[in-house]
Amino acid sequence: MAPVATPFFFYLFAGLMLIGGILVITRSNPVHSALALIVTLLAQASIYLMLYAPFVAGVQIILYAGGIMVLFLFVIMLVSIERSMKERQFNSQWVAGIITAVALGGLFIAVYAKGTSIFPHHALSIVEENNTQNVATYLYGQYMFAFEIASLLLLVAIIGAVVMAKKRI
Amino acid sequence: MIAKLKGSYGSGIEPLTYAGQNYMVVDRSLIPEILQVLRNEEQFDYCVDITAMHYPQREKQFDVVWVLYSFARNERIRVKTQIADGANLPSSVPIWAGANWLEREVYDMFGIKFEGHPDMKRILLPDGWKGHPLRKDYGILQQDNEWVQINLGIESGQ
Amino acid sequence: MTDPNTTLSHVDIADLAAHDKPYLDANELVINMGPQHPATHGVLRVILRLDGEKVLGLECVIGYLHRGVEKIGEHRTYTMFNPYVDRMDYVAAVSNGLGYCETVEKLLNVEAPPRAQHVRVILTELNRIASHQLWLGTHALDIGAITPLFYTFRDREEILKIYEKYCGARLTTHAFRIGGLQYETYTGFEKEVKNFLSFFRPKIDEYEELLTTNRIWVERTKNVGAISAEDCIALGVTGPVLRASGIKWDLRKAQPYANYKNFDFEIPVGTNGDTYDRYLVRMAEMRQSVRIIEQAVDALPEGPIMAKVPKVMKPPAGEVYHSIEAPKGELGYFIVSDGSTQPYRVRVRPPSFVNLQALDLMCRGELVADVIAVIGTLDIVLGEVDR
Amino acid sequence: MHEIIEYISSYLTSGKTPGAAGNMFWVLVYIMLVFAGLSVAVIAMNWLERKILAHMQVRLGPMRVGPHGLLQPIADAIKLLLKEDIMPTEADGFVFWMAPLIVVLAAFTVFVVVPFGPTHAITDMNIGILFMLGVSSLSVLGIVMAGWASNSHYPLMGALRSSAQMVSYEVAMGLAVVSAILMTSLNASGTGTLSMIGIVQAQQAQGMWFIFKFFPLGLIAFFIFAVAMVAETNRAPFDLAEAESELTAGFHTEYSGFRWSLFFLAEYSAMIAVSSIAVTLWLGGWLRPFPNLLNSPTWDQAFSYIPGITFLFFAAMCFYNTARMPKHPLFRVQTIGLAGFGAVLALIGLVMFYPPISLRVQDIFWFSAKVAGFMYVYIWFRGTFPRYRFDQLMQLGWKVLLPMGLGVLILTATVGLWPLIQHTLWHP
Repeated sequence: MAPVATPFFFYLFAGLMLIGGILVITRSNPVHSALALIVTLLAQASIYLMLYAPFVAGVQIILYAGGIMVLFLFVIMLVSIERSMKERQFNSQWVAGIITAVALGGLFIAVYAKGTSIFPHHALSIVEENNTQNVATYLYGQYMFAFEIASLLLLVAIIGAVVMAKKRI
Repeated sequence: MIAKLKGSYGSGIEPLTYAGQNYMVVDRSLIPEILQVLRNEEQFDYCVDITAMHYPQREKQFDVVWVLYSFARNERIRVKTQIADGANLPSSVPIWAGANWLEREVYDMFGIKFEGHPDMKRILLPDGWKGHPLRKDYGILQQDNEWVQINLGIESGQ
Repeated sequence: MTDPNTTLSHVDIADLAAHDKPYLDANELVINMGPQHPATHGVLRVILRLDGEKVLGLECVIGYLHRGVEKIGEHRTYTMFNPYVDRMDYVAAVSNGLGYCETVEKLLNVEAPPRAQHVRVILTELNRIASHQLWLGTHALDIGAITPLFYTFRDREEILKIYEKYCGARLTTHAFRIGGLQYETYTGFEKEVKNFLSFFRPKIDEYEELLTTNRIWVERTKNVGAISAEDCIALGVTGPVLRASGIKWDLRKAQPYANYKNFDFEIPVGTNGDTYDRYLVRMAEMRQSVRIIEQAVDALPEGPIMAKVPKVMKPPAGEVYHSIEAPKGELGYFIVSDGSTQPYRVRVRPPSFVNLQALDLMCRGELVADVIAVIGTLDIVLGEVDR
Repeated sequence: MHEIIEYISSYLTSGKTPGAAGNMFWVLVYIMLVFAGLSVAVIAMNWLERKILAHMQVRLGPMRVGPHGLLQPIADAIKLLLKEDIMPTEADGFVFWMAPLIVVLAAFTVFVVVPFGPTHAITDMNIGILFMLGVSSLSVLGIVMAGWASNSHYPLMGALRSSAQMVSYEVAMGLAVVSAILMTSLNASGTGTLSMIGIVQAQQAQGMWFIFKFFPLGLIAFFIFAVAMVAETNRAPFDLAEAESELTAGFHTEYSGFRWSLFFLAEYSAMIAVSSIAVTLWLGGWLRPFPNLLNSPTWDQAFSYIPGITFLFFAAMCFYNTARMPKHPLFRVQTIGLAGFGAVLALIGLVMFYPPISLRVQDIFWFSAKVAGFMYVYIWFRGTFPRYRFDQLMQLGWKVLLPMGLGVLILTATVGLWPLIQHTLWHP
């Protein structure tokens, strides 16, 4: 099926992401922040979908929106909201934050401006039907080593978390 | 058994029988010791009930009764003592853990305090209630009107 | 905290202040269960201190159903007070009546005639079955099995029909009178009771089929709310709870009343004192009750149903404590007479009230879901706890 | 005008799902149909659950509103819509408002890819099964939000329980699903598919429902999924989140009226959704029984009669009960109503014998019949089992189902690749 109203949807989802991102850092209620983050992640999944990457979009929804964010909410809910809302926010470092953000933005613009050759002007013609298979082929073929290293990293993270949470095993 | 106790405590104990049931009236001063002895030496390991009676005409207004049972002897005994209004009794919670609520109920209904009870407060009636309903001078229709008005927002609970 | 009108927020603050814990440390949660809660069997209120789902401790708040039965007893004649005792443990009203009538009979030094005794045993044991059925249904419902409730209520109906035919009432029966019985049994009473027994025996198997070997049921009840025999005795816990802990003690055998000594039956006991054992003990008790009723119906003698008691009862001054094995445990009556027509003091020793004390001990370290199971397995009736 | 008709009718011959054909009109029609069908199914489920449960429990269930209580769900729906919608004063208004919407949205959106037939799906997605799992996992968010926003202990605990439960059972569920997806790749080209329609077609091509594939591996995977899906939908015996006797009503304790009915709607449509996944993955989706064994045109003909016969059977039951109705003036309306209902069923049954319709409808019929079987099992569970305790539930999920799922996955892969392994070992 041919794409419909692509620019409209791109700006819609990009805008949603931006608004969500801003809400994440401005809300004083952590639950609202987390919900805004979910909106951001879902909008991001939609953008993946527009980029003909349905598999990544699906994984994004399952893992981030459905899994990790639920755990986030879990932890936040167990902490008393009334108390934490009154607590001082970590706003004292806003100067450093803005500098970092500007630097990062500058970097992005510079890469985009300098490296036009990296970004082809024509639309990518990846066939939608093969996306999942392609991901699999690349992960278990060309990038096998990186993939396994990543899973090793996750294993280390799990062990670390267990060690930190349980003083005595 | 009662004879043995009578032998060792003398005039403080008065053994009685009614309708084939043994009970003894014990002097207030002997109560802590007698209960302890009954529990530890005579194997009365089960405190069935603690209750009281009110005799407003008497000088020592209250009868307090312990109903005890021994699993080993399959035998019941009642220990009874007389105390005056406002006097205290030693709590038997250290002897029988189950005496906890029973003593609270006696306090709630008669106003007899038990010293050494871990949580001496009302049990059936609300905390702020005035008066102890099972005393004879507490009328059957009487209630703590003030409490009812404040807490229930009505004129009368009747 | 005992004040029934204390709001939850009060409890929160008081409790947190008492334990001096920072509020952000969300390890401890105070939950108020009841008095309006589907699983507290009436108006029991339990304040739970939780660590996550683990119970650190709990406090029972009772008294919501306090009607001053003991006070009423002092202002009614011996005969007039009889119906009031039915309202305490309203699911075992017949047992309450039996205890009261026998106590007053002791005071009056009369004994009910043999036929009355037999009928009393039949009705009381039927009542034990009815009470256990109600317990089983609600207990299973608490644990999440909804179907046994309807099965037990279907069969309990048959018992209630017998009551209704006998005395006109189903729940608060007021079946016995001091000195014997008011009514002769109706025609066909024995046949109907026997029919019920043959109808009911397979039904117990049906209940057991649903639950006894059900894996989830076993997992939910085994080693849950266990209490040792020593703790039971120290806390004064009686009835099936005590027997499930392994103590073979039943007042019907230990100090036989009515004419239980004429009947052949066994006392079922458990070993672990956990919820599953209590379940098994009660199921076995129902079977034993069936046995007793069968013997009583077979040996039902002819004769008068009422002993010679004066129209106006004036027992001689004195005091009597008498207790019976109610479905829930030892139900004791302590009546003091001053020689007048009204008791000077009536004290009821309610089994539910004393058994409920053990709830705290039994629930510590268990999970919230187990609290529900343990409240169910204690088989309390709030009408009796609060009187 | 002509173009519009052309546009509409062109789809009918395309032999694709409306989404794949890109026909917006039919997409909308299908969305409407699925939505309406789902609502009717939920209403019917409501009545059936009460009736079946009642008969399991030696009682009659609803009998007063309409003949045999047939109108009871409608009466309930009206009651719920007219009820006061209470929001606790201390609740977080926005989140409280959002929560039921998210749950309903998640429960309904998954039906976009459910294949009721080779062409009867709103669309066919390359990542169909992944989409279903992902979107249905979003309903956890709604539950967590509902529990938190109510600002009360019981809903919060209910929400914590159900979200922990859903997140952990998703793992076992995912593993079972993967082992079924692996089976789709056992064809000549060796490429599997995540598309819901593709999965059913793979079963057709391999001539076997996946539940029987590599016996007993498919069966075990199906069993894992079946247990996990009951837990995932928070139904008995895993209904801890709504354990009435413990947490009153769990996360929706503070909800009432319309908002509560949204949760209700979502619960039942989620049940239908996960049952659809199970049917698609293991029970051959829309395929009729024995499509390969009994594949002569005579058998096709015979099986195409079954939908009509089923409806006629239900109609006959209605008529039988009409005859049994008490002959009393007070029951006249009910008797007529039941007879009318039976007549409607009979009419539907007769229409289904008409070949063009029976051919189009029988896929949907078989799919719905299989899902209905699952629904019955759900009710049966509820009538039979006590409730699991939270730690036991977690133990079952993590210590039993998860290792089993991993084992089945590895074994499925090994057995599936066995020819290749054999080849490599014997001819290095």
